[in-house]
Amino acid sequence: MAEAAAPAPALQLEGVTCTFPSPDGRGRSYTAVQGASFTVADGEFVSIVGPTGSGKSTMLNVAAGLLKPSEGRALSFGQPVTGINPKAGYMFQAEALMPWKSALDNVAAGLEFRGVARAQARERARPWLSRVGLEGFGDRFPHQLSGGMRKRVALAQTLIVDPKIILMDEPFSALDVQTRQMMENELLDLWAADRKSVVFITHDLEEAIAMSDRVLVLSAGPGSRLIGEYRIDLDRPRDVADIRMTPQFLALHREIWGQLRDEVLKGYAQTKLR
Amino acid sequence: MAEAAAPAPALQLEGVTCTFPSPDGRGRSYTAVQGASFTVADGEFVSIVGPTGSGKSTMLNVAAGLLKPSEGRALSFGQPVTGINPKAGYMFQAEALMPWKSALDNVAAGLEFRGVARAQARERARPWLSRVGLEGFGDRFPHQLSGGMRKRVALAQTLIVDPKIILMDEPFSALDVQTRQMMENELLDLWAADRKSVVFITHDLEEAIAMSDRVLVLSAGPGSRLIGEYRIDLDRPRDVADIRMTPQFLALHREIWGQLRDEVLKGYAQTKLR
Amino acid sequence: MRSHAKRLPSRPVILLLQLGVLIAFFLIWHVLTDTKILSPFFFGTPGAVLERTWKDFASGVIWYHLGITLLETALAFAIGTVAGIAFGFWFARAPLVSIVFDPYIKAVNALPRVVLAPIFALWLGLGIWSKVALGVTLVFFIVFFNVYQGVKEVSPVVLANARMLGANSRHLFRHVYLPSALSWVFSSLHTAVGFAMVGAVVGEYLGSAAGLGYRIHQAEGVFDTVGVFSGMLVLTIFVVLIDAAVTVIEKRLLHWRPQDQHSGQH
Amino acid sequence: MRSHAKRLPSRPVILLLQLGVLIAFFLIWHVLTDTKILSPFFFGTPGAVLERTWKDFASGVIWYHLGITLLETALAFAIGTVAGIAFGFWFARAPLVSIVFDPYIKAVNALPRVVLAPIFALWLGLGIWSKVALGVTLVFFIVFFNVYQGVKEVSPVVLANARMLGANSRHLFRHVYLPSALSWVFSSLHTAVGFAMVGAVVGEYLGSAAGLGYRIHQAEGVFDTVGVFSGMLVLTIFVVLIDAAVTVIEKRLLHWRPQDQHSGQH
Amino acid sequence: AQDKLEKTDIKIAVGGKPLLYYLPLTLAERLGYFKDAGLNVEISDFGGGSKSLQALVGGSADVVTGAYDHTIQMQAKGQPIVALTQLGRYPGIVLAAVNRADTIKSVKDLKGKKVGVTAPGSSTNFMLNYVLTSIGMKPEDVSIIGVGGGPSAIAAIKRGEIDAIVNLDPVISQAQADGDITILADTRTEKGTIEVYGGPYPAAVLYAKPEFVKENPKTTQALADVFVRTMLWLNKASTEDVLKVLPEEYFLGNKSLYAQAFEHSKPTYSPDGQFTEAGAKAALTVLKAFDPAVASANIDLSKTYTNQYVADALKRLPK
Ligand SMILES: Nc1ncnc2c1ncn2[C@@H]1O[C@H](COP(=O)(O)OP(=O)(O)OP(=O)(O)O)[C@@H](O)[C@H]1O
Ligand SMILES: Nc1ncnc2c1ncn2[C@@H]1O[C@H](COP(=O)(O)OP(=O)(O)OP(=O)(O)O)[C@@H](O)[C@H]1O
Ligand SMILES: [Mg+2]
Ligand SMILES: [Mg+2]
Repeated sequence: MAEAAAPAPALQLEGVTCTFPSPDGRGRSYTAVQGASFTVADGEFVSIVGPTGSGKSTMLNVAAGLLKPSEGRALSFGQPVTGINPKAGYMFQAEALMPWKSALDNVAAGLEFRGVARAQARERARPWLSRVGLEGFGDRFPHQLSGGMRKRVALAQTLIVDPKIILMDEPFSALDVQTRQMMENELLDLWAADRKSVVFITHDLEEAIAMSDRVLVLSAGPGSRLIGEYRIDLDRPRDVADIRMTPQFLALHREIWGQLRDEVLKGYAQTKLR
Repeated sequence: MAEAAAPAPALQLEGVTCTFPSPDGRGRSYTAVQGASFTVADGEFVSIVGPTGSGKSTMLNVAAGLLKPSEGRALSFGQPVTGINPKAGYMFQAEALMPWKSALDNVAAGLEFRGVARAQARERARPWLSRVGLEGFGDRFPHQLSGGMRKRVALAQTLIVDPKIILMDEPFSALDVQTRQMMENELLDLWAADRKSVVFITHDLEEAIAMSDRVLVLSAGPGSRLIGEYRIDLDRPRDVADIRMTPQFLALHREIWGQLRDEVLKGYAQTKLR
Repeated sequence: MRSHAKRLPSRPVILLLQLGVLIAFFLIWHVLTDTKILSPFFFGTPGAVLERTWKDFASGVIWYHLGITLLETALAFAIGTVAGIAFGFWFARAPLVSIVFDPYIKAVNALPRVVLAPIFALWLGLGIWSKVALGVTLVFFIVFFNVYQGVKEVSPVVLANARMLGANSRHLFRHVYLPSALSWVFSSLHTAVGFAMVGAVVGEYLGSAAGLGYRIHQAEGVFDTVGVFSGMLVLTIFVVLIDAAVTVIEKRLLHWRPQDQHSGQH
Repeated sequence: MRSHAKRLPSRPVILLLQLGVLIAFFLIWHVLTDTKILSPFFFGTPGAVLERTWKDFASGVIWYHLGITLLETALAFAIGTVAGIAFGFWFARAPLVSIVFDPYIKAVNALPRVVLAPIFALWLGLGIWSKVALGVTLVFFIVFFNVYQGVKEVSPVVLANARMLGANSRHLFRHVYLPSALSWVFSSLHTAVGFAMVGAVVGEYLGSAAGLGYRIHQAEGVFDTVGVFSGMLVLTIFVVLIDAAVTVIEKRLLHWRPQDQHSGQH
Repeated sequence: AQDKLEKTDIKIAVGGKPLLYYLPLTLAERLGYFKDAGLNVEISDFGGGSKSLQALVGGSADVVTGAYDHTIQMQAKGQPIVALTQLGRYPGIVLAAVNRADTIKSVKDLKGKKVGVTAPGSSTNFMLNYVLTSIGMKPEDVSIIGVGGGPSAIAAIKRGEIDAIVNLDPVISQAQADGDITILADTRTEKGTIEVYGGPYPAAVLYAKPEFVKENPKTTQALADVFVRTMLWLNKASTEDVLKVLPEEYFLGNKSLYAQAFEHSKPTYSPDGQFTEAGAKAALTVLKAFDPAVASANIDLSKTYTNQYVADALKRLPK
C-alpha cells in the first residue's frame, strides 16, 4: 500500500495467518493468528496488547523472519521478509542469552558479529551495561544473574547493534516498577534520538499507552485478529511516570481497557470451553 | 522464637546470609543477602518486594531447601530446613516445566511422585488445567505454549500437590492484567479455603498489597536486608480488582511506595557505581 | 521454530540420492580396480563381490553364520547398553564413586580388546559369549560416558522443580534424568550399534567356529579378497538395518521435541 | 544451585581413596593368583608384573616403544577429533548431506578395523601411519556422532537470538554451536582417548616394528603373560594421564557452567 | 569295531585353519574320518597358534593342531602338554629376500636390514634367529618387523617396507608367483630343513593335555587313528585328489596359486604321523637358544610327545 513517493513502512504484515500442526503431529492443527494485517511506519513506536496466548509472540516471529506464515507475508522497508530480517533487532520473551558468555560478552556479541574486533566490541559494550544499571556485573555468567538482570542484559544486547526496527516481547515484565520506568525512559530517549521503529509487546496497558504512538489490540485466540487500533496523541518527549497522571492518558486508558477487557474475558471463556 | 504453646511458624529465616563465589571461581565473592530474618506464620500470606537483583529469589531458594545459606538457617514448621523442604511448593521464576511432558502430564507429575497412579493423576490434573484457563491445551508440550500459558501450567503444577507453604517467585508477571486478576483471585480463593501459608514475590506493589497480610521490603543489593514490614489490614475476602480503589489501599500504597522508591534508586545507583 | 528454510526433498528423492551415492561408490571402485590403480588382489572387484554375496545368499550358506553374528551383536548391544545406562546413571548420581573410580574406568576403556580375547575365551568358552563380551566392552564405554554426561546436563531448574514436587530418586530417574539424557543415549547408540557388530566380528575373527568374522578370517587365510569384502558387505547391510530400527525408536521416544528447529537456514 | 549436599571429601582424601582402590585391586589379583583360583598362566601375578614394569622403565628399553605408541595415539586422537568435529558440524548444518550419507557413515563405522589393517598397511606402510589410521577410524566416529547430536541440541531460542544479532554461519559456529556442543565433544573425547590408544596398540599388534603393541605381541608369542600384563599396565597408566589432560582442558573451556549443580542430593 | 568312547564331542582349536600348515585337519574333516571314528568335532579357528594353545590351557578346547614347539615351551611354563600325532615333519618356513631391495644375495647380506616375520616371538622369528646365529651373526643385527601371515605380509612386500621376509605358504607362493622374492632358505623340503636345523624339525602336531589323554584313552586313540589315516591318505593322494576334497572357498582367491602352494608344501607333511627323537632334539636346541623361559628350564623331551597311539593306529590301519 506504500505509495510511490512515501517511504516504505518499517514493517508491514499482509494477511498473516499462522497455523501450527497439532501436538502429536497428526489430528487437528491450531491456528494462532488469522489474517492479521498492520503497518508500522518508519520511526513509529507501536505497542501490541492482547490476552495471553493470543499470538503476539507469533506475529513478532513472523516480523523477525524466524517463522514463515502459513498464509500472507511480511514486508520490512519494502522488502519481503524471506529469511532473518537483517534490519530488525529482537528482544525475546524467553531467555535467549548465550549461557557460555559473560554479561559483557553477551552485550558485545552483536558487534562482534558485525566484524568489530573483540576488544573494541567489549569496550563499546561497557557503557551499554551501565546504561541498563549493571556496571559491576560484566563478568557474571547468565546463571549468576537474577531474572531481572538477565532481561536488562538482553536489552543492551539488542540495542547495541542499532537496528532500524526493534521488536520487543515483554521486555520489562521481570523488572520492578522503578527499574522498569528507568528502562522505559532510557528506551524512549534512544528512540527519540534517531527515530527507530519499535514494535513493543506488553501486558501492561499503561506502559503501552505511555510509550507508543499507536496501540494495537489483538483478539483472543485461536485465530486472533487485530480488533482495535488507537492513536496516542500525547506530547513528546514524555516521562513515563508523570504522563500517567494526565487526564488525556486516563481517558485513553479507559477507552482501550474497555475493549481489551471484553476480549480477555472472551479468550478466557474460549480456552475454558475448548 | 516460637513459644511452647504457639504453633511453629510456617517459615522462619534466622540471620540468613548468602555469599556466592565470584564468577571466575577466584577473586572477591558477592554477598547477595546479609543477615535476613523474618517469620511467616501458619496460614499467613506474605509478599516480598524489592529492587531487581536484591536477593528475593535467593531467599526463596533458601526457604525451599535448594540453597544452603552461608550463615544462619531456615526453619519450616519448627524443623530446620536441611534438604528439600517437603512441606513447601515452589513456583520458580525461570521456566521449570519438564519439556518432555505435555501440559497435562506436567500438572499431574506431582501427584505421580506422591504415588498416585498415572491415569488417576491425569484425571485429577484435568480440572486444574481448566482452573488456570487451559482446558483445551492438555496435550501441548511446553514449547508449543505461549509464555503466559507456561506460567499458568506451572501454577497448576505447584498447587495440585497441596503444599502447606507455597513459595511463589513472580508467578503472574507474564500474564496480561485481566488473566492476572483472575489468577490472583483464584489463588486467594484457594488460600482462603484451607489457609495455607504463602510467600509471594512480586514487582507489582499493588499486587503485593492486594493479596497479602503483610508486605516485606528488601533493600538493594549487595548485602540486602529486610528494611520494612507493613501489615495490610484490608478486609477479607478481597477482590483484587475492586480493592485497589479503596482509600485504605491507596494510603498503604503511598507509604510503602515511598520507601521502596528510595531503595530502588539507591540500588540502581549502587550497581552503577560498582 | 518453523522457518523459511529450503525444505528437504521428499522421501523418494532422498532414497534416489542415497542409491546414487551407492552406485557411484561401486562405479568408482570398479573403475579403480579395473584400471589396476587399486590392485584387485587387495580390493577385489565390485562385480565379483556382489556376485559372491548374491551366491552366498542364494545358496543359503550365509544365513547360519549371519544368524550367529547378529545374535552376538544383539546381545552385546543390549547388555552393553543396559549396563552403560545403569552405570552411567549410578556414577552421575554418586559423585564420590564417580570421582574415585573415574581413572580406572578410563584405564579399562583403553585396554586393547584383542589382547583380552584369550581371557574372555578362558572365562566364557569358545561359543558366542566370549564374542558378546568383546562387543560389550566396546558398547559399554560409549554408552556409559554419554549417559554420565547426559545426566550432568539436566537443566538445574527443571531438576529443582521436580524435587520440590516431591520426586524421589526413582522418580527423578524416570521423569527427569532419563528423558533428559535420552538424546545423549541415542547419540551413543548410533555409534554403539556399529561397535557391537565390530566386537562380535572381531571376536569371531580372533577365534570361533562360525559367524561372519569366521568366514572373513577363512577367506583372508586363502587370500580370497572377494570373500573378505563380501563378508564386510553383508555386515554393513545389516548394521544399517539395525541402526534404522534404533532411529525409529528414537523418533518415537523423542517426539516431544520441537520439530525441524534446525533446518532454519537461509 | 549450591545445596545442602554432603560435600565431597577433599582432594587428598580422594587421592587416598583412589590409591586404596588400586591397592585393593592388586591385592585381590595377588590373592586370586596365589591361591590359583585364577591361573597365573593367564593372569600373571601382580608382583611379577610390577617388577617387570619397573625393570623395563629402569633399564629404559620401554621408553622407545612407549614413545612411538604415544605418538601414534596423540596423532590418531588429534586427527580423529578434528575430523570428527569438522564432519559433525558439517553434517549437522547440511541436512541434505547428512540424510543422504547417514546410512553410509553408519556402515563404515561397523567395518571391523582388524580386517582393514592390511589395507592400511598397503596404503600407509608399516610405519606409524597405518596405526594412526586405525586409531582415527575409531576416534572419528565417536566424536562425529556426538558433535552431530550436540549441534542439534542447541537451544533454539539462543540460536534465533544470535541470528537476529547478525551472526553468519561462521559466527554461529564459533559463538553458538561450538560452545554449546562442547560438553558433547568432551564427553566423546573421554571415550576417544581410550580408543585412540586401542587403535594404536592393535595396529602395532597386527604388524609393526616397535611400540607397546609390538612388545605385547612379542610377549604373547612366547607365552610371557607377565610381559603382556606389564605392557597393558604401562598403557593404562598413560591413557589415564592423557585423559587427565583432557579433563583439565574441559574444566577450563566449560568454566561458565553452574558449579556443583548436581551434588544436590540429600 | 571300536569300544565305546569316553567322549564323543570334541572341541578342536587351530590357529589359522585354511593355512597349508594345518591342511591335514581340514582333510580329516572333509574326508569324514572324524565321523567314521564316531567323533563329533567342532573346529574353532583362531587368529594365531598362541591363541589356540591358550584355549587348550584354559580348558575351552580339548585338542589342538599346533606347532610342536608349544609342547616344549609349555613344559617350561609348568603347563605340560603332549603331542599325539605328527602332521608336519618340516616347518615349511621360508626365508626370502625381497627383489626390490636387490642387494641381498645371501643370508649374510641381511645385516642391518628390515626383515618381516609373522609376529615377533613366533616360530618364524626363531627360524630367522637360528639361521643368523648359525652363520655367526646375532639376532640384533637385523630389525624385526611383524607383518602377519596374510595379505598384510604381501602388502609389506609390495610397498617395499621390508628387505626380506620369513613366512609360510600361501604368502611365499603368492609372492613367488608375483616374482617379488628370491628364496634364501626353505624348510619346506628335507634338504632345506637339514641345512637350517641340521635335522628334521617337527612342525604341526596334534596335542592335548596329559589329563585329557589319561581320562580319555579310547577317544585319544580314535583321534590318533583319524589323523594317521589322513596322513596315509595324503601320502598317496595327488594334487587333484586333494583339491577335490577341499572346500571350494579355499581356492576362490586363485585356484592355480593354491595348487602351486600345495605342491610346494607337500613334502612337509608327515608320511605316517610318527615322531622322531632327532626332530624333538632339533626343536629343543632352537628354542633353548632364543626363548629365555626354555633356556632356563630343564626339559624332559620324552614327556612332550608319544608315539604310542600312532603305533597302535598304524598296526590296525591298512597301509
Ligand atoms: N510451536 C507451536 N506449536 C503449536 N502451537 C503453538 C506453537 N507456538 C505457539 N503456539 C500456540 O499459538 C498460540 C499463540 O502463542 P504466542 O506465543 O504467540 O502467544 P502470546 O500472545 O505471545 O502469549 P503470551 O502473552 O502468553 O506470551 C498459543 O495458543 C500457543 O499455544
Ligand atoms: N549462582 C550465583 N553466583 C553468583 N551470583 C549470584 C548467583 N545467584 C544469584 N546471584 C546474585 O545474587 C543477587 C540476587 O539474585 P536473585 O536472583 O536472588 O535476585 P532477585 O531479587 O530474585 O532479582 P529479580 O527480581 O531480578 O529476580 C544478584 O546480584 C545475582 O547476581
Ligand atoms: Mg508471547
Ligand atoms: Mg528473582
